[in-house]
Amino acid sequence: MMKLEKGIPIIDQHDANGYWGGKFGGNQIAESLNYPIEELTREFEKLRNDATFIAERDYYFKNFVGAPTPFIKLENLTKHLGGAQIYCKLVSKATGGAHKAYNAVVHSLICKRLGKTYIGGDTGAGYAGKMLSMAAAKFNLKCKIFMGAKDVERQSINVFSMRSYGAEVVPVNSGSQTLVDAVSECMRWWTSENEEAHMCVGSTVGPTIFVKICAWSTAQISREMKKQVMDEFGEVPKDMKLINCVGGGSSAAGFWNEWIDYDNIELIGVEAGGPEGSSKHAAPLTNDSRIGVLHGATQYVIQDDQGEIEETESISAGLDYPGVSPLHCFLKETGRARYTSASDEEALEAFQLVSKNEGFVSPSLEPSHAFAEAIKIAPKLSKDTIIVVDSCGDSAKDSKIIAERLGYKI
Amino acid sequence: MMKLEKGIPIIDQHDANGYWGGKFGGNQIAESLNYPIEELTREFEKLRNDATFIAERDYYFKNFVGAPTPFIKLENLTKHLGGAQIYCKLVSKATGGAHKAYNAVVHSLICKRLGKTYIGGDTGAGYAGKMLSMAAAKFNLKCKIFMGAKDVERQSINVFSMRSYGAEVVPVNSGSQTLVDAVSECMRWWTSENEEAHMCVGSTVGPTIFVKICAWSTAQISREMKKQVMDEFGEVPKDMKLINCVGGGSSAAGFWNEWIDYDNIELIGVEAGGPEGSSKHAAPLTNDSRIGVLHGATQYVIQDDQGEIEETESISAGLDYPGVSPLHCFLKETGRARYTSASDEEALEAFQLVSKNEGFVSPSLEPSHAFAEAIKIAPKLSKDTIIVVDSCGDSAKDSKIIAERLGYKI
Amino acid sequence: MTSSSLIKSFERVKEDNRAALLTYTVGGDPDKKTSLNIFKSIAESGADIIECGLGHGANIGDGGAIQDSTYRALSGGIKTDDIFEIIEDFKKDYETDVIIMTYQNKIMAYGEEDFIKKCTSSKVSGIICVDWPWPLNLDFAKKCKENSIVFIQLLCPTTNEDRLKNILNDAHEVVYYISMLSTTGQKLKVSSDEIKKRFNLIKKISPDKKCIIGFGITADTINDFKDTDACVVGSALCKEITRSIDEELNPATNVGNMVSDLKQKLSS
Amino acid sequence: MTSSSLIKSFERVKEDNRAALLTYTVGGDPDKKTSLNIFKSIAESGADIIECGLGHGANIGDGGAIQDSTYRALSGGIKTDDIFEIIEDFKKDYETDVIIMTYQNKIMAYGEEDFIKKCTSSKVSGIICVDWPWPLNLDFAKKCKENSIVFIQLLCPTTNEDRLKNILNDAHEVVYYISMLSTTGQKLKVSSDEIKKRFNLIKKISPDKKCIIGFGITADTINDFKDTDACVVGSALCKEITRSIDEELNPATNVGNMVSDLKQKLSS
Ligand SMILES: Cc1ncc(COP(=O)(O)O)c(C=O)c1O
Repeated sequence: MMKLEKGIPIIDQHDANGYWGGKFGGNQIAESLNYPIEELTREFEKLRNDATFIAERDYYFKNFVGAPTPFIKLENLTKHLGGAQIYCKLVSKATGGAHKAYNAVVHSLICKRLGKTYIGGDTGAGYAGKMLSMAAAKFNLKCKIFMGAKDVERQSINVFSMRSYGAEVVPVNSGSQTLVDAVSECMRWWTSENEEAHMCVGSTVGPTIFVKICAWSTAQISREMKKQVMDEFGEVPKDMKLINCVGGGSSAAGFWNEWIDYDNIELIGVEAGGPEGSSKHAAPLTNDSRIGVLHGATQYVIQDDQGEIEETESISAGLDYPGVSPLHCFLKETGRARYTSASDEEALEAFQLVSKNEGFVSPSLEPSHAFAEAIKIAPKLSKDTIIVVDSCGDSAKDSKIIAERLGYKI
Repeated sequence: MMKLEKGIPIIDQHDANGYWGGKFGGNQIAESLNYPIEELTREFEKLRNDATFIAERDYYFKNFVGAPTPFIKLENLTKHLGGAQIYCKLVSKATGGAHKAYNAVVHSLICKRLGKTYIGGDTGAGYAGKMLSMAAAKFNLKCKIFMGAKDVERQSINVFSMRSYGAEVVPVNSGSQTLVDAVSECMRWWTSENEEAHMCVGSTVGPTIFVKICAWSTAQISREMKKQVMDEFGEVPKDMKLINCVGGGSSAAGFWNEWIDYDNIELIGVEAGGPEGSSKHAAPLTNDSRIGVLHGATQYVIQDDQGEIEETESISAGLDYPGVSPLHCFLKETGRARYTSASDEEALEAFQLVSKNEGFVSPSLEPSHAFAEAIKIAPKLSKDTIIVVDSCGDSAKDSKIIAERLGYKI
Repeated sequence: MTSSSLIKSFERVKEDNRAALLTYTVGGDPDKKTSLNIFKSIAESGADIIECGLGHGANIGDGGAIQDSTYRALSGGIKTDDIFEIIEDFKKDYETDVIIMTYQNKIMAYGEEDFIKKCTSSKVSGIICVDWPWPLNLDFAKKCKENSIVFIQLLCPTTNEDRLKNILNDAHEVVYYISMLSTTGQKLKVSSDEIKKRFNLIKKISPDKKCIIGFGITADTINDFKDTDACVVGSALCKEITRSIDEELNPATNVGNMVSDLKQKLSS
Repeated sequence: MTSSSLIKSFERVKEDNRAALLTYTVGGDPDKKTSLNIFKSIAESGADIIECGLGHGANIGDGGAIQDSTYRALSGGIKTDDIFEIIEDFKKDYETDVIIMTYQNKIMAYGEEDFIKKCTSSKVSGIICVDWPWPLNLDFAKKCKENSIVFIQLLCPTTNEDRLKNILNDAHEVVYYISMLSTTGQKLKVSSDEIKKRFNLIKKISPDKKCIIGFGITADTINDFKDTDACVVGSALCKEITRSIDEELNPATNVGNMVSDLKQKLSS
């Protein structure tokens, strides 16, 4: 069985070839990407130890992203469910409405340090692309965003934002026309343009260095939260569960980062179970799918016996991805985190319950999956148990979809 | 000429009948509203001197609304315009995306103190309604929102939010089907329901007590900013201009509140000039319209010689209101603030320029009017001049409108 | 003097040992000529006093039925002067008193002095201004008084006793009791008995003032108020005008029939 | 042994004093039968070596033309075994060497050992795996070697000299030089001279290795490379298949004609 090391950041627990547990991750890339990835790896190692860079990062996290985001108790939901105490890290209050802002800022700063003036990225729900185009505008970078044509359609509000920030949005018409194809196309673009351009991968997926940069960026979430937890409870609670949705896994990786060494804290990842009755889940960890190579890294992948990616289906564009971060594959195999899934219907119900009870918390469909799990387990737990849900996205982008599903006329 | 007093909050500078400058505001209401307004007036005077209430307010401002919102320098825009230094108070980062959250929280807290469990409010752009339904959900209040049918259509994303928070949204089909009619209908509703229900007026309009509560709530903005200005500059800048859009006027009132006694600080209010070539402006102060009574208070009103409200037209639903706060009428007559207008086209251009340059700032159409004025005057000003624009709303709600106007396919 | 005319009307009704029937319709609805015919028909059908609405688009007191009437009149281009002309024409042939019911902004826009002058010249007996509460209206009320026009103060269920006394103290000969907290045209949500209790309180404080009861009264309940001074039916009539227009019938005739029926119910 | 067959092919071409012509098309595009006919037609039109794509939907190296071919094959239900069958059938009648070009996940899904076994049994001469870079591929390359299959290492313009030397040191008899940073099917964005400079560097380090040049080569530029070891044309052929299908022409014939033309240009 794979083992986690204590006292070492999880992003650094890979081997020389970039594999976590000797198995997940790596750099299965075309030779054309070898040089830029080596360059980026070198540069990142330098920057993460550079106090000026860290100060710059923290300045933008604070003043632009709006860190720290609130940590609040959901009194009404707790009362309604009548079990564990439910807290929420309101990451959706980060500028732009999701955790993706952290990674986007870091990549944009790296891009400038690399002396490049052009940045490209993939996006599913549109948040990664929105935040990247935001940051690109701020840092004067030319920006190109790849997005599945189906996602362009269903997440049009975020597309609007990207365009207004001056980014070129490229709808990707191949395959399932969702995130998986957007990432492929983005990597193809970078294969051609890597001499002039930098690439930002929108989640903790892709070649090892991209997994590392992204998780290093979102780790800010748990740094913030650790302080907030101490302020609230005066100590690390004995019985605490951290629930996060997992698509690529960047939000969960960041939400858990500081807590991995605390064995008493349960980490629960919730994947997209898709529509009830459908078998097209975007839940590679929950369903023990086969290990394969996707987007340059080894991981659990929803695929058929031919190694072809299978189409997944989820109401939440952000979780609609057939692979999953090597970090989560590693956390699963080591037994440190537990993974489960919630269906479209459960997520929708959770969205309603949380919105109606809490008002100020209006989770997008991705974190609604995490809330669905909290709603499932909370009633059976004791009042001494603390559940913290990462509400990592704001529902505005999903208004069309949710309204349609719930029959609101809008 | 009317005179402002120093050292007294502007909201308290009215006479015994509720008139500022002996002329603007008042309680021109049906007898059926006399009792609830007296009750509310009494209760508010008690609460604003009640430390427990203030602590509660501040708790929710901080933890739910997310105060303080950032105060940032717009480096790129400043460079681009090449004159005054442009700063921005990013009030759009308040939960829900606009300043309306402050008033909504305060009214909900008051509603509870009054022992009522039902709250109703008007909304134009949908923000006042969204925030009120958010707060109502949090505080377990039944909630009803009145919104012009035209606004329901053009601000559908906010309608979605209200419904998801469990509020009943009532489309108002009378008159111009915009805010003016929504307020009328809301006041009619309250006339019937005031024994059980509390009313929140969404801006600094309506009978005096509503003007006061709203401005007292949004004053939080300038309290936050004063500290931020001192942190940034170490002193109150010699030459500072505060630019804010003005529809009803709650945002500007809050943004300026703490600065009114500083004579060297210029206060500039920007009204909606409507489409170029149209004369249906929603700009009563800019155009010196006639004084009249609207929604229970005396003010400048866009009206014809019969006293009938004239239809106004603005790309921004939130500014599309024929009246304006008595506070602003007073500030205009005393000469303390200067009022001007920006056209739809200027606002749209400002939106683009700001978004493309700054990324993290994506003003909705209302504050885009304020930015338009900043863009107009900044190039002619010296580098020692500080312009602060209140970016009091986030563009997400306007995505449909802007995309259509700019020809983005979304 | 018009003022004494209004009071005389009330006295005449009193002598008949019944309550006065007031009607409310919007002046100029659906147009000048029809509106005049409606007033004539109302008068001929036995209404004691006619309330003529000078509608305001951005009002905050009208229910749906009256809003519809107001909308029709305004979108037909009716101006304040048109309303005065209708009343003036009406008064050429009829004795029935006419009260104008309006909103403050209509008076402001016309000019207070001019408005009163015009009331006098077109023989308006009284003014109700829905959104001009006591004591803000005292100056204007005084000017009315000086011109022999009754300014009718409003009272309601939540007007506390102190305020009630003060208003009644300042009031002219006639006051108006809003029977319930609501806009016009809502279902009566308090019992007739409760209304009469408040009515009696008002009469106890000011036995000499005539008190009109309004809001929510229809053919179904009007008989409950036969022992009071006066009551108003409005929304029901406005709805009848709307129905008549929709079905291409004669509004004047239909409204007249309705008034006859109300009058009978009130007197029986 | 197949391996020696591939090397013999190169030697034969060398004796002719020309560069080898390699073609790249996707196996199974648009279906098994047509694909086999295309390979036959290519062989008969003078191609020296056939690269057969074992397409992968979520690849990150293919340009649009090859993606279209891959999509056609996959959505026609083509499986890895079908590709092997096509090659096996082809090899029954033709001597022309066949190289499989694919992505790592296809091999993983099939199983590394099984994949190599199947290559042997269906007479595949070599394997190119686009997303399995040196040194991660060394184990697999070794297994290929043990089964007399040439595992073809890839090099590119940004492979620095150290890495170049190391890769060449580990490489089998044949390597592949990606002429420019791009996906397949892009316009040649570096000059032919620059490409040949890098080619010469590779040959200087490893004079004995055959070096295939690929990416961006079309009928317009192919003649520039006549003095090299070999060059590949791919996207142009895939596009021709697409065009033929769209216009309901015979893809095998058209691709064959194109190959003849390329061969002539490369040899002239
Ligand atoms: C709000 C939100 N949550 C979660 C995700 C899933 O990404 P990840 O699993 O990397 O956090 C997305 C992706 O777009 C997202 O927008």
